[in-house]
Amino acid sequence: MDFNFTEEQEMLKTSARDFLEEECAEKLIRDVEAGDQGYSPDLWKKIAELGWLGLVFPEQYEGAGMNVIDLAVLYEEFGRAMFPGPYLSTVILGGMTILEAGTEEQKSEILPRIARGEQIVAMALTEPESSWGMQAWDPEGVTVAAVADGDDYIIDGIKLFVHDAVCADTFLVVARTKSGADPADGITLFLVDAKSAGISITPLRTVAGDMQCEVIFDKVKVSRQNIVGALNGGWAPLDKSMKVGAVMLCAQMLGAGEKLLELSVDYARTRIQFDMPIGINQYIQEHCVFLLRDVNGARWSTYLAAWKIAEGEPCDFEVAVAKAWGSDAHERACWRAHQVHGGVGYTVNDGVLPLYSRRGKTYQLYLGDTAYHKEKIAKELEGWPAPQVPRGKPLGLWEGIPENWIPEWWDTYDKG
Amino acid sequence: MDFNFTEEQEMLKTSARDFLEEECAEKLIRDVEAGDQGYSPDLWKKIAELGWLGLVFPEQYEGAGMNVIDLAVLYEEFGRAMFPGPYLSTVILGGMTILEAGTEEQKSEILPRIARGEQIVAMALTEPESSWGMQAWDPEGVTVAAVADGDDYIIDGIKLFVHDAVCADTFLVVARTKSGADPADGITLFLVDAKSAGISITPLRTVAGDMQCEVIFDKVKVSRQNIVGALNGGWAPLDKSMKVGAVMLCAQMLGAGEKLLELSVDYARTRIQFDMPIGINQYIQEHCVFLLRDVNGARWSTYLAAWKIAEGEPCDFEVAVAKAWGSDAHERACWRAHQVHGGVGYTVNDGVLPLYSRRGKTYQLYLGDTAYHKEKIAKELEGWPAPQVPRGKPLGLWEGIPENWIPEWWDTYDKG
Amino acid sequence: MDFRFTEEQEKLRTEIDDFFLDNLPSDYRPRGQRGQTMEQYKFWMDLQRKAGAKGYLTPGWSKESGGLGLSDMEQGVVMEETSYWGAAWPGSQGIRVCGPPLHVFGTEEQKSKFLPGIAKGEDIWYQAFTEPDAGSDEANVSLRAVEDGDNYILNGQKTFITAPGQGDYLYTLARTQDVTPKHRGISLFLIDAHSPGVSYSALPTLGVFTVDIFFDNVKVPKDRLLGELNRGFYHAMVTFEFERSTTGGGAGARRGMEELIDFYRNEKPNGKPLLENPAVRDLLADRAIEMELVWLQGWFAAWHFSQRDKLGSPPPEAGGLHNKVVSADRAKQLIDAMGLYGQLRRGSKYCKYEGRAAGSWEVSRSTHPAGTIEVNKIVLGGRGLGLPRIPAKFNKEIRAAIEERG
Amino acid sequence: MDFRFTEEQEKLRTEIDDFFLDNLPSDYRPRGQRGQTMEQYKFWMDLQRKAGAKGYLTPGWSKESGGLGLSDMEQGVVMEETSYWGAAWPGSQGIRVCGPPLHVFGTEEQKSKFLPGIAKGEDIWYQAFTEPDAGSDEANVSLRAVEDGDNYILNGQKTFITAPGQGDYLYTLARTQDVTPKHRGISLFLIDAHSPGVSYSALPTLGVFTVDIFFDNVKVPKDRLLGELNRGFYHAMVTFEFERSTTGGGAGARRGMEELIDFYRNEKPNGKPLLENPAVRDLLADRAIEMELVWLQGWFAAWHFSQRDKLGSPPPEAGGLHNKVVSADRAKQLIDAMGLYGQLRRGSKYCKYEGRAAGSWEVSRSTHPAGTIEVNKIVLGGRGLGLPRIPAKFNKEIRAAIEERG
Repeated sequence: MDFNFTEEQEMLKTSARDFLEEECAEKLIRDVEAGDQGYSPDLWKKIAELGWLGLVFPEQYEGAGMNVIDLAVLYEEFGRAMFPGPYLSTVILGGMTILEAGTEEQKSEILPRIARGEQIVAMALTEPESSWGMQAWDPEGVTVAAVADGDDYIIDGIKLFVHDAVCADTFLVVARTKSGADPADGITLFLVDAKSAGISITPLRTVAGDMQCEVIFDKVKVSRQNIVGALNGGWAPLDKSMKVGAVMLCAQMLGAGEKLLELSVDYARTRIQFDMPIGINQYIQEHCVFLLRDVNGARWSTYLAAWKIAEGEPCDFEVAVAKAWGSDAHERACWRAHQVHGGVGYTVNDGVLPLYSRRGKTYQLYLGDTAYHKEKIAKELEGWPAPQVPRGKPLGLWEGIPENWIPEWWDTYDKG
Repeated sequence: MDFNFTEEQEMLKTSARDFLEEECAEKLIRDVEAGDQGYSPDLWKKIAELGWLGLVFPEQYEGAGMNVIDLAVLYEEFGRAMFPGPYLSTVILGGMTILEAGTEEQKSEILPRIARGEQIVAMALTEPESSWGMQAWDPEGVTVAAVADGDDYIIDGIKLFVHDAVCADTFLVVARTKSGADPADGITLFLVDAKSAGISITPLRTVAGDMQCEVIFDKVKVSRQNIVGALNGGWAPLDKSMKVGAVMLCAQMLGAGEKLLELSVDYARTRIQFDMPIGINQYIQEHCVFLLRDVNGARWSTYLAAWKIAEGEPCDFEVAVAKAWGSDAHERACWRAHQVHGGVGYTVNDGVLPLYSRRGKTYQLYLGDTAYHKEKIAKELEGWPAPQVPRGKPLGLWEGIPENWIPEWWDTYDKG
Repeated sequence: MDFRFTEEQEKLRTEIDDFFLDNLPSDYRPRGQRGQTMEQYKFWMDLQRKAGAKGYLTPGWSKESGGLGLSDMEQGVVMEETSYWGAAWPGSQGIRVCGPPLHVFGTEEQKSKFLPGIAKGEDIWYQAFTEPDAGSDEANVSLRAVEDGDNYILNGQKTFITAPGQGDYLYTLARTQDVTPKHRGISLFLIDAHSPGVSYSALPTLGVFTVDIFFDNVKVPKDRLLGELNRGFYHAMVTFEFERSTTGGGAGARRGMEELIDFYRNEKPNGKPLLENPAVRDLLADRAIEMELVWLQGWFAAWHFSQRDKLGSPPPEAGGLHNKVVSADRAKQLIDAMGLYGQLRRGSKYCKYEGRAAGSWEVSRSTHPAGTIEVNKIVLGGRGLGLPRIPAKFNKEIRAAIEERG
Repeated sequence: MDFRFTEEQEKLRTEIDDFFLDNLPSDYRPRGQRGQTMEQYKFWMDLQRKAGAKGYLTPGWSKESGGLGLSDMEQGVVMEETSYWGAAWPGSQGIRVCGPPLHVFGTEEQKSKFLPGIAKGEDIWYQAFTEPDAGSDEANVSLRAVEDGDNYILNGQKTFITAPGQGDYLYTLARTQDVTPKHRGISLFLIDAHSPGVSYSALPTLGVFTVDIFFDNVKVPKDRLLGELNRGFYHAMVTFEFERSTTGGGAGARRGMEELIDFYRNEKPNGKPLLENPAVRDLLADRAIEMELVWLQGWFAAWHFSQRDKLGSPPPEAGGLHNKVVSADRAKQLIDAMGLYGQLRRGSKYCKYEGRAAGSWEVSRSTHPAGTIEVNKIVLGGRGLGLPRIPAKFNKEIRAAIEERG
């Protein structure tokens, strides 16, 4: 057991914080929100130069060869800085899926372009029916079909809540190519050029102010060569990337939560009302104390999940725990920070609090909310073995013993 | 609208409080709990003399002819004093059901005996399967059959969680005499002499320390004359009494809650720690404030439900609201009172707090817990009509208006 | 005990209900000053004038003041129906907040000048109390009013002032004396909103639309002082009493319930009405319970107030606090039960239930209007339950000790 | 970062696990000192001695003291497995609470006299700190120790003293000097439980079994003073540090989860396993999350402690507080999901899951052991987060002002 970050991780953290404080200030975030691209091309170029876009790609694809724990360190800073942009879409759901399942050709063509900041990918999974809830992130929810047509496939249907669709060069479309008893069997991933005929994109207005879209695929033709992974076998690699994505959302919430805690404690200590710092009130202290709890709980559950992924160990339980806790904890953390700040966080334009709060809603919902991941946890628990039975002879000591208040040894004890 | 209690009600309240403070002190409650009858015959006789056992019966049956609101006033005091005994079983579930549906002969024989304290009735409804949850208090849960056998019926099966079975002279057994699409159709109520052959009773050990039992009916013979109400039509009158019972449990929780609030505020003001009354702590104040909320919410929802019953108006919604809120609020109130009292409420034998807390669990579960009554509320809401549509011409003013932060009038306002 | 309304009250209820049924368009949606269009605003101003002409805005005020002279309980009925229909009166603050103390403390001249404009729905008032350093600490007013001949000259700032429409008058607390305790040097002024030197800037919040108001040598005639000089804080307390009591909450919640149930009934993902979803049923039941309790406690308060000569001041009541505390939970339940759709704002493609899930969630972030949850709890624990608190006289000393300690 | 245990640690874990697998009966149920029968008590005393003989009770203590001389992290492994098996050591307080400060402050004589008895599982200690007026306010000790030749004479009372078995020694705070601030006049004593003048009475609580202890001219030799005279309160703080840190919580919760899942899997009302019930799944998921977090934070704390020379004191941590706060919710979920069966006590006919739903619900009424929730919050806000608090020196004055006001 070792809870230390490596020196490299510490360096990444520090340099990311410094860079983002400078380059990703509140104004930029608000400008991106007000704009229609969902990201800042300028900032995107800068982080490409820093090597962040290729952070987890192997060096042969112009990456830095770092792992998912390192990525989580970066994401913590993304969360703190509310970094806007298609990183999760492009690098994780796009790039890491291609890295996992793509052909050598796909990898060597696309990954370096992603790393250089020259290609943006958006993953299109969720659909109108599935967006209501539990099936959004499960293969059951995928009904948009891709039908073979010679060397091509024709994709037809609507994908909803597609992040970063407007700025994407390429869609990674999750489509159904076969139906059967196992819903995961029959899902195929297609790389679709965003400029293909038949694609139309409508941004949705979300409370987070991020860039989620409706993408209509109207008989869009895509070459068989653009399949990522096996025909009908797309779910497994996608699921793997989505798990990484979920953990990165946790890291993002962790970073945001840390900042909210700092802001709240600072405000509690310095804001004067009734001639006293408001932090003198236990009602205010309580918010800070529980903020601490919510943030602390998020930290190691996030890094444990990241570590499990990095080690290639089974991680379903850990990812679900991290995202289930992280999402709820972040919701509470935002609320508590608002309560500490009273009217200050109540304004729309002034201060970062409402921004954190609104962004938080996307982090919570994206790739599965608390209810979704709690059900995943319950599924894991179903598989737990029965408790171990000791090997000693049965003694009959614990059968039908009534629940008395006073232990029997008391009767024989010398009570003076 | 009038929230006043009548003069009679105020008198009943005062005299009940005085009487119970004297006659139903902590020692008696603990003695009853330690005993094996579940009540105090002496106290039972005294309240018969006070006329409380016939309170809601008409004068012709030696009753006082008072109504359900008056009964709630008495029950509030029962709750405050933690009055133990088979009142709900005997007078409400037994007596009021007979009053509602019994023959004139049954009424004139039994009701005066109840009023005089000479007959104790226990209602046997819940069964092993239904006791798990939602069907406990619904006709679906009734499977114990009564089969016709000449002029008799033979009842065979197990009833569980039968309150006050050990001291009962008579059981009001809820049995199935017909199966069909409507589970309520086919339920018949039987008055069964507790000394009938084939009945065996085993008290269960509950956290409340009250007297709930398993009652096995092993081919128990009961005369057709002992049916209360119509054959197959027993559910309706029973349901009516159970609603009264549920509201009385609410009143009981209200009275207990009022006492818990008093105890807590008093303790917060007088207990000194760190040279200060502990009530100086906002953490302690908060408990008191929410106790106030829980008790206040219980008051008028209880009396509204009682009033609806007394007026003979539809009351399903109001009863469910009162019991759903009341049960949860009481659970919270007990917990908060414990928190205020710290270690004091933690002891088993000393002080009334653990007693209130444990008794509370029965009040919460009996005749439907919060989840049960919330589902009843949801059922009622399903039946709500669509919102009224105004008669004015459509103006198209509210269609697709985006959610902007700044109203348009602001543009034309003279901002100085 | 009687939970029935009188026949007259029921008749009045029908009358008010008919007023709204006749005057609201069939496609009416009862919500939202936020993001109001000009057309919506004008609609409400028109309807407000119509209601004012009938005395429905201020049913409890005397006929001379533009009201109907109704009793407390009947006022409650009018308020209840008005809330049911979610009438977004731009003049709401004049009606509910400024009017009552004007009745109590105003001169005859002030009353005849100001009350009819409020009652008729012509004038819009802002209650301008909050300042950057006088939020919860309402007595820490530093907007300064200095005597100057027949006028007071005001300098300073107000903030977070709810602006439900184009304001005509400001109901304002200003400091007229430097004194300890601070609340003994504050006075109330009735100020023309467009007096020279008054200026505004937008301060939109997650909830209602609010503004900053700046006072730069604003001249206010002495006859615009309300009540006694330096007694303004105490007068204003009367305002708070009114602001915090209502019979409308339950009815407003009822209309919201009806609409929500209707939405859940008709929205059928995968062919199954959302109304069958257990999380939805749970949410609805919770809201129904709270609606019922708000309704009961609102009427209990109104009834108690109507009997104030006999019953005195009302017992402490924490229902409002409870609802504030659970509002975040309810908003979360609502948005959670909508899956990914929950995050969509009104006006977005695919937005469900008019984006109210996202809207109410966002508003629930902050529960400070009419006092934060924390201040509510402090007031209830202290004034309500008589629990001890640290006398304010120690504050300065304690603060010094804390600062010394670092 | 590495969440893996070393091979040696895994070997140690297996060794401990085997100890329990071999020595526990197959019908073992890992719970409950409450209502313990004599047979159960004797079983635990025997097993405690067996574990003590192997050094498993105090793995971190030196071999001379009866331990294994293991590192902090390895101690954590032993504690984890011990907790997994829910070992109800009657000597737990000696092991966890009294032993550590004895190591730090004891004389060589004291150490060699007392430590082996604890380590071998022979002696049972009570930590006797709490008094009727010294609960949260731990410094308000009034058990009085007066010097008398070679002895101290003790008079007074302790209360709520957890008694997991037949006590041999008392680890006690007593007042040796009247002084302000109060915590500067308190000393620690190691007292024979059966000294003349010591008497006990039962004080069973909703949670553990506790006792009152009365001191009537109890003579305690001077060599039974632990550490410095009048420094006992500060020495005891070390005890609190130990008492409040653990790696066992997660593992104990894990065994509980396994048993609970097993129960839900096998109980099938109406033919459907309870494990499919949504409320049950919700409860299990909540508990699983908390179990995982407790496990992680327990190990983080152990790791941080093991690196204390490099890392200094640990960052503030509110996980324990969180678990206290939610314990009432979890207990409520558990009892609620059992319908009417939830209320049945252990030993009752029809009782399910050994009555643990009722048992844990009852215990959850009160969360005061190791400090109430309120005190936890105060400590975390103040010492943890550095938020301001009212300096204690004002308390008396404030109290006087409150009392004057009435």
